[in-house]
Amino acid sequence: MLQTQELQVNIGPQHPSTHGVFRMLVTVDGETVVDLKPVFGYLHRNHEQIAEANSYLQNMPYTDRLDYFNSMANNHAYAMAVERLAGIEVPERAEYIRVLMVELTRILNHASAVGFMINDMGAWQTPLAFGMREREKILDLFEMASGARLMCNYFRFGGVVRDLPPEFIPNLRELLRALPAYIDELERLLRDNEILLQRAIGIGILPPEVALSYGVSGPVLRGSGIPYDVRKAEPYSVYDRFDFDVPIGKVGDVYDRFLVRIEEMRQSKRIIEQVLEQLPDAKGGHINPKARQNVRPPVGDAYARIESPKGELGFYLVSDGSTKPYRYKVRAPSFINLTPLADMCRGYKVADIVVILGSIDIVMGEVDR
Amino acid sequence: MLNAVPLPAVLTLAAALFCIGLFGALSRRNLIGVLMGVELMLNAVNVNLVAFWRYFEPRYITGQTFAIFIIAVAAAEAAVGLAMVIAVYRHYATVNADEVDQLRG
Amino acid sequence: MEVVVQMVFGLIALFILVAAAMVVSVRNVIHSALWLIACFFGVGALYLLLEAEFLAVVQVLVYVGAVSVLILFAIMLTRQISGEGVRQLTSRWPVVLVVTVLLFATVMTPTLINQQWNVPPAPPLGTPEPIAGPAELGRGFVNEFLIQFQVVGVLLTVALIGAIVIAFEERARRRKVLTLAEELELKRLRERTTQTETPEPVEAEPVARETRPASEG
Amino acid sequence: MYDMLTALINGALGWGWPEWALNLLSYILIVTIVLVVAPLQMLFFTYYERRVIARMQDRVGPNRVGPEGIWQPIADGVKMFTKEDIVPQAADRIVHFLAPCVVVAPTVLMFAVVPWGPGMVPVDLPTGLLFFFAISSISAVGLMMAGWASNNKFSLLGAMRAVAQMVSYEIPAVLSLIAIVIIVGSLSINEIIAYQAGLIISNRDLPGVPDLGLGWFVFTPVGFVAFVAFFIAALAEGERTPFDIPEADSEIVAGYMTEYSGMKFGLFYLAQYVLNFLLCAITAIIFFGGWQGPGVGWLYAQGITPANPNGNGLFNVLAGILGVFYFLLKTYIFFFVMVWLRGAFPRLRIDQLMDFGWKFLIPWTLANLFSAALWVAFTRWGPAEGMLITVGWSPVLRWLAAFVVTLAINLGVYLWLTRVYAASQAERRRAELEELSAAA
Amino acid sequence: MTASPFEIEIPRGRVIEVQRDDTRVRWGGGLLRGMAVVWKHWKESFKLNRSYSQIHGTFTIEYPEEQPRIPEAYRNMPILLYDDETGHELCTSCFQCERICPPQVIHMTQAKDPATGKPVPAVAEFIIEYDACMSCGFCAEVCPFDAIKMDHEFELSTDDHTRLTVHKEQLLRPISYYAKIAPTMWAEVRESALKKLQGNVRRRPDVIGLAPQLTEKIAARRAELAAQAVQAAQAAAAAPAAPAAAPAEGRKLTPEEKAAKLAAIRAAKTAQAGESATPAEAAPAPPSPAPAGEAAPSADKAAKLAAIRAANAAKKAAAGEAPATLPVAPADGMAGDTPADAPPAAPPADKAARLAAIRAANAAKKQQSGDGS
Repeated sequence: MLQTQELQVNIGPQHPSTHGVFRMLVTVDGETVVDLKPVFGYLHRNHEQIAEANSYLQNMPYTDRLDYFNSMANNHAYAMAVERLAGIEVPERAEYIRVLMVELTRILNHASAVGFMINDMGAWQTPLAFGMREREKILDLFEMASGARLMCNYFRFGGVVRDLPPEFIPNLRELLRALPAYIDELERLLRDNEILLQRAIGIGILPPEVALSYGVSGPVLRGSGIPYDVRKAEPYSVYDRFDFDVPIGKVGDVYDRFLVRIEEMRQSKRIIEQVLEQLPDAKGGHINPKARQNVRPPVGDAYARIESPKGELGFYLVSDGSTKPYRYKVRAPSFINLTPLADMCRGYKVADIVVILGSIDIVMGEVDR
Repeated sequence: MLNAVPLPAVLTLAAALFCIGLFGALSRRNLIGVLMGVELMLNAVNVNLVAFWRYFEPRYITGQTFAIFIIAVAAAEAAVGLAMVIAVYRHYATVNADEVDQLRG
Repeated sequence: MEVVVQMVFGLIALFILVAAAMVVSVRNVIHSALWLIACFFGVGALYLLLEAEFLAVVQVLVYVGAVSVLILFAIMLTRQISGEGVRQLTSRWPVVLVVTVLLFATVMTPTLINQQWNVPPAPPLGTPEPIAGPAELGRGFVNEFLIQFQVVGVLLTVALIGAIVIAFEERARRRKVLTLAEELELKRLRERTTQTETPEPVEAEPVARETRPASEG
Repeated sequence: MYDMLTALINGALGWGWPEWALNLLSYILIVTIVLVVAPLQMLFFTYYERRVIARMQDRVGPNRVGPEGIWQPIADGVKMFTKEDIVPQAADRIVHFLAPCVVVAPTVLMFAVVPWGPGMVPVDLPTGLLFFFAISSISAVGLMMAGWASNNKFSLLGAMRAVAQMVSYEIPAVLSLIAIVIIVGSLSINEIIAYQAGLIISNRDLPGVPDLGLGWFVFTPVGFVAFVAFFIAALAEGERTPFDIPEADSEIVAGYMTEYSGMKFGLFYLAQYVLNFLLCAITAIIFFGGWQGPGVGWLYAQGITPANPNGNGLFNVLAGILGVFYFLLKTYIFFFVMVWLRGAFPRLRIDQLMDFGWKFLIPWTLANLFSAALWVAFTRWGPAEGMLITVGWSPVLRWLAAFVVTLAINLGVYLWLTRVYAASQAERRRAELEELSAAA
Repeated sequence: MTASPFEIEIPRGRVIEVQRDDTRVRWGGGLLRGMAVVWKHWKESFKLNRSYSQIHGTFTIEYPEEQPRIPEAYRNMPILLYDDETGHELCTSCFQCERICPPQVIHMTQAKDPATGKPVPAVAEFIIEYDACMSCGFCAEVCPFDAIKMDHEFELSTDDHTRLTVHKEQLLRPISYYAKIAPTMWAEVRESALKKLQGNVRRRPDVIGLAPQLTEKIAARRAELAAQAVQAAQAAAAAPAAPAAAPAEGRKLTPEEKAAKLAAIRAAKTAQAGESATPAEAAPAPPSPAPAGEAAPSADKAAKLAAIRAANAAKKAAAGEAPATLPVAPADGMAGDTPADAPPAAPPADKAARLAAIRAANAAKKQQSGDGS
């Protein structure tokens, strides 16, 4: 507070609130952040290089490991990229199931992202526990369908692994019945909380121009007031058949991002309800994935992007005609959303860094790849 | 206490404390060290006051009252003194008294 | 009982003096401050021995709880902590030492000559039961020592304000790190002024760099 | 307590010991009890907190070690003891070693003035409350030592935060207690408890109220405001959640405890929980009557007291049991509230904490101090003190007038302060913007 | 900020701005509301939360006492299946799983016919490195024979890292196990899997492709059947009209039964041949009190006993002229089919039993040849 000397503080790589092994080299003047240097790469797993040595199908489980909260969304983007490359048609029911899964992923990701952000603010796990509870139930559904909770590996080129089990839809309907009450409760716990307002309002402002120039996407971009959503801008899959709104923030601070996430959970719920209405019956639904184990796309390249819960997730594939991708590139939303961190943190207090980081909602698995 | 320890013993202690404080205040280079010496001196004064109160006028609160006043003054002195030290430090980037040798900076 | 009291007094006196000596002699300023706290404690114990209970508590509250913390804070804020290898005493310290020892001797000589240490003086007249509870002190403050009390109050207030004023860094000199939003706002304001006033060339360098103070510590 | 022990040893057991032996024995006994009780409370509190907060988060909490996990704190303690004690190489070893001791010692010392039941106070100091806070401020020095000696930036930052916070929140804490002290007219904790006999209304404020031990200060507007302010300040003193900035694990790892391990860390932990217990206890004592409760006063009146040396010792025991029960019940409820807050809220930032303390809590408690003076004036003062309005009023009317006036003042000040506080924050933002435009 | 210059057309749906109302003066009501929510949770936490529509209640599963509900599709680690009845593994070592496995943790070698050296559709060794397995389930998906499936067992923790390299013996589970953990998923593939298995079994010589932990049992069963066959042969010798000894069960012939039958027929033949020379010596084989193997309380023990007795009888018959050269005679042309050449080393007990049976047959043969010369 009083001192004017600059002090370098290392936050991370082993730190409780860096969401993995992430390091921030913070230069502080008293408690004010003067400069911040993000250092990452501690979780680098050579993902893209490994993918180029694997066959197309073999990469599917590796995409689970990118953003391990949203494996379904990662699968979707990758499957879309390969389908685009190889020209594979996806049956309608499979498309609906994919949308269903990705929207469920969005709910679970936002629930726990809000929880993690409040945790970074110093709440002792309660909002996180509440977020996790809903997440657990959705993960139970995922497990029912795909066999695994986190590393779902559910999508295949031209379909999904297997059809939804019979008990899936009734359980999902029950979950949807409880979801509004749950979101309302989360909002009641946090939205008007004076402490949260103090910590969130006016913190980590990312003005829309800057957000655009950094290429930020997802709730962070929408929090800054730009209604850009890949689902609307370039409707993929069957997203053009659903009604849903795009929530945007006003200021672009932590509070806006928080509110946008909560509102997006509601919109996702709306989409899921529409999916359940429109879901075609199983006849001629998904195709047998066994037929696709040796995809051999023609020479060419393809880019597929989806609105993952964290932002625009894209896969760029180049095929040389063999069974392995010649080039495989991930446009990871966490990574790109992380780039304006230094600018966002400058001028705020040390304690705000973790909150801003939490509000960006990163997963190091995706950042470092 | 009264029967066991003679008043001069307490006063001797106070005097010794005062002299040590004086030495510190005069000989330390560090401004904060100087302030600490002054604090010691003030404490020595307080010991004197309380001793006199106890040995001579235990029925009147005067001695204690003045001790409390001195404590208050000491607190004020510490606050202002340390604020000055910080101001000096900000200006000269040192807290050593003999390095603060410019009248204007 | 008397022997016990004498022993306790001796221990406390020794403790106070050793601690005080350490305060003025150790090199590390933090250690010096910690010794000062020990010395304050010793004085508090002495007050208890002198049956000035309230004062002892106040001593702990003010000196240990506030003043020493203030000193520690100041030391840490000024960042001259360890002091190893740095001269801690001025060059004239032998002179000072002689002067203080002489002073002490001057004070002590008459006492040493006059006082008969073995014979404790008769207790003063009246009951030795002291009265100095908080209630009596409070009454004293609002009756006979009212003016002094007010003066001390004013002094404390003035000291408080003074400390703030002295330690306060003017806004202009304080380093302000602009946040992203503020930077943009500033840029927008600048553009507006340049548009309205003169077509003077817009400085294109980043704003954050510009606001840094020129002097480097 | 000592009179009871004396009566027990010389009266009931008929040993007829000399006074000094009695004193020695009873002091040793009581010190032993305090030294045993303090860590036990800490052990219980860790378990209690974990179970309660787990329930709040839809979990179960530790329930494996022993029935319902009751031995979990013991297991934790064993773990602490057996862990390696690591001292960083660059640390100041002596200070690093002394710091936990300096932190723990005052918390145990503070037990000296806490009354557990009627007549069950280790030392009934006339300056008990002041003693409590004077001692509690010592631990700030310990924190500073810990933070500095660790030679770690996080530690130093945490220690400075901790000390800044403790020093600033001591002021509202003491100010809110002074309101009560004004009403009671004594710093002695026993006096404060004794004042709270009655039923909703203290029977000192309104003589004739039946004594059910329910005349707690919290039922008066002054007491309520003081309670809220004190509890908030106590949260900050005890580093509990909305104010647990010094050890904000998501920001500065563990604050001043970062470089401590093994039993030294355990000592910090101990100090913190014992301090929490004491803060809850002092809240219960000052605002909720401590051991006061239905039946205790009557039972104690039958027992051996300084006023009634021929009473029946059995009643002392009964009153003691009931009093301790009430006292601990209240204390645990307050700890529950602390855990509840921890379960519900994020933490503030250090500058916001300071803002809140200095710009909201201190003015509020100052206004409350004024209300307390009015309360005394209305209920107790007569024309002799210059209080001419209430001449001829019945005690009930005086009490009612005091209640209404203080309520109006406190409520008004609260609403006004929220407005002013919000406005000041908006003002600051505006000033910053203005500054920007000036710079442009 | 300012009015956004970013006009983006949104088909079907609106752009909604979130409600911030951050200018309101607050008095602490939000804090109290938050506390009320937490209180509700605390109060409700003494109930359990087990359904999808509940948002309150404890949802902890107290694990060792309470097992988690595992859906059928759950996949943890791969296992291999074998048929309960015959012990035949479904795996044909087609290498599909090894090829698809993304972390490359599946290793296998194909079994070879020991006689001809030609590969047979069975797996000799199958190793999965569980420690590196990513549980993606591709192996189970691609397996054309439904031989590899994903297990539900998740308590795999061990302090011995080497135990996570899992061999065929530990990987094999009976089909009934899988049918129990995933009934509908098994029901879907049951028909084709079993049909394919039948087809493969036909191409597998003898015990190749049998679950190793079952070879012991199966060998014992074979020995028993062989002994039965010897008895039946003797019976047939007594009453030549009797047809070749058929197994008591009327069900389809399993390979070991086939082998046993073969052995029985051979034994009968040799017995017949021997009988023509010395009928009186072959006859005194003690009539076993146990009717057929399956009635005996301890089947294989009885079988062993029977085999030994048969051997003794044959030896006794041969005792006269032929020198008692008991070591196994070199296999004749048909030996590849006889149990004597079962490639995997069987544990000593049933080896002895098998040996005894073979010796019985050999002795009978030798005697016959000796008599013939």
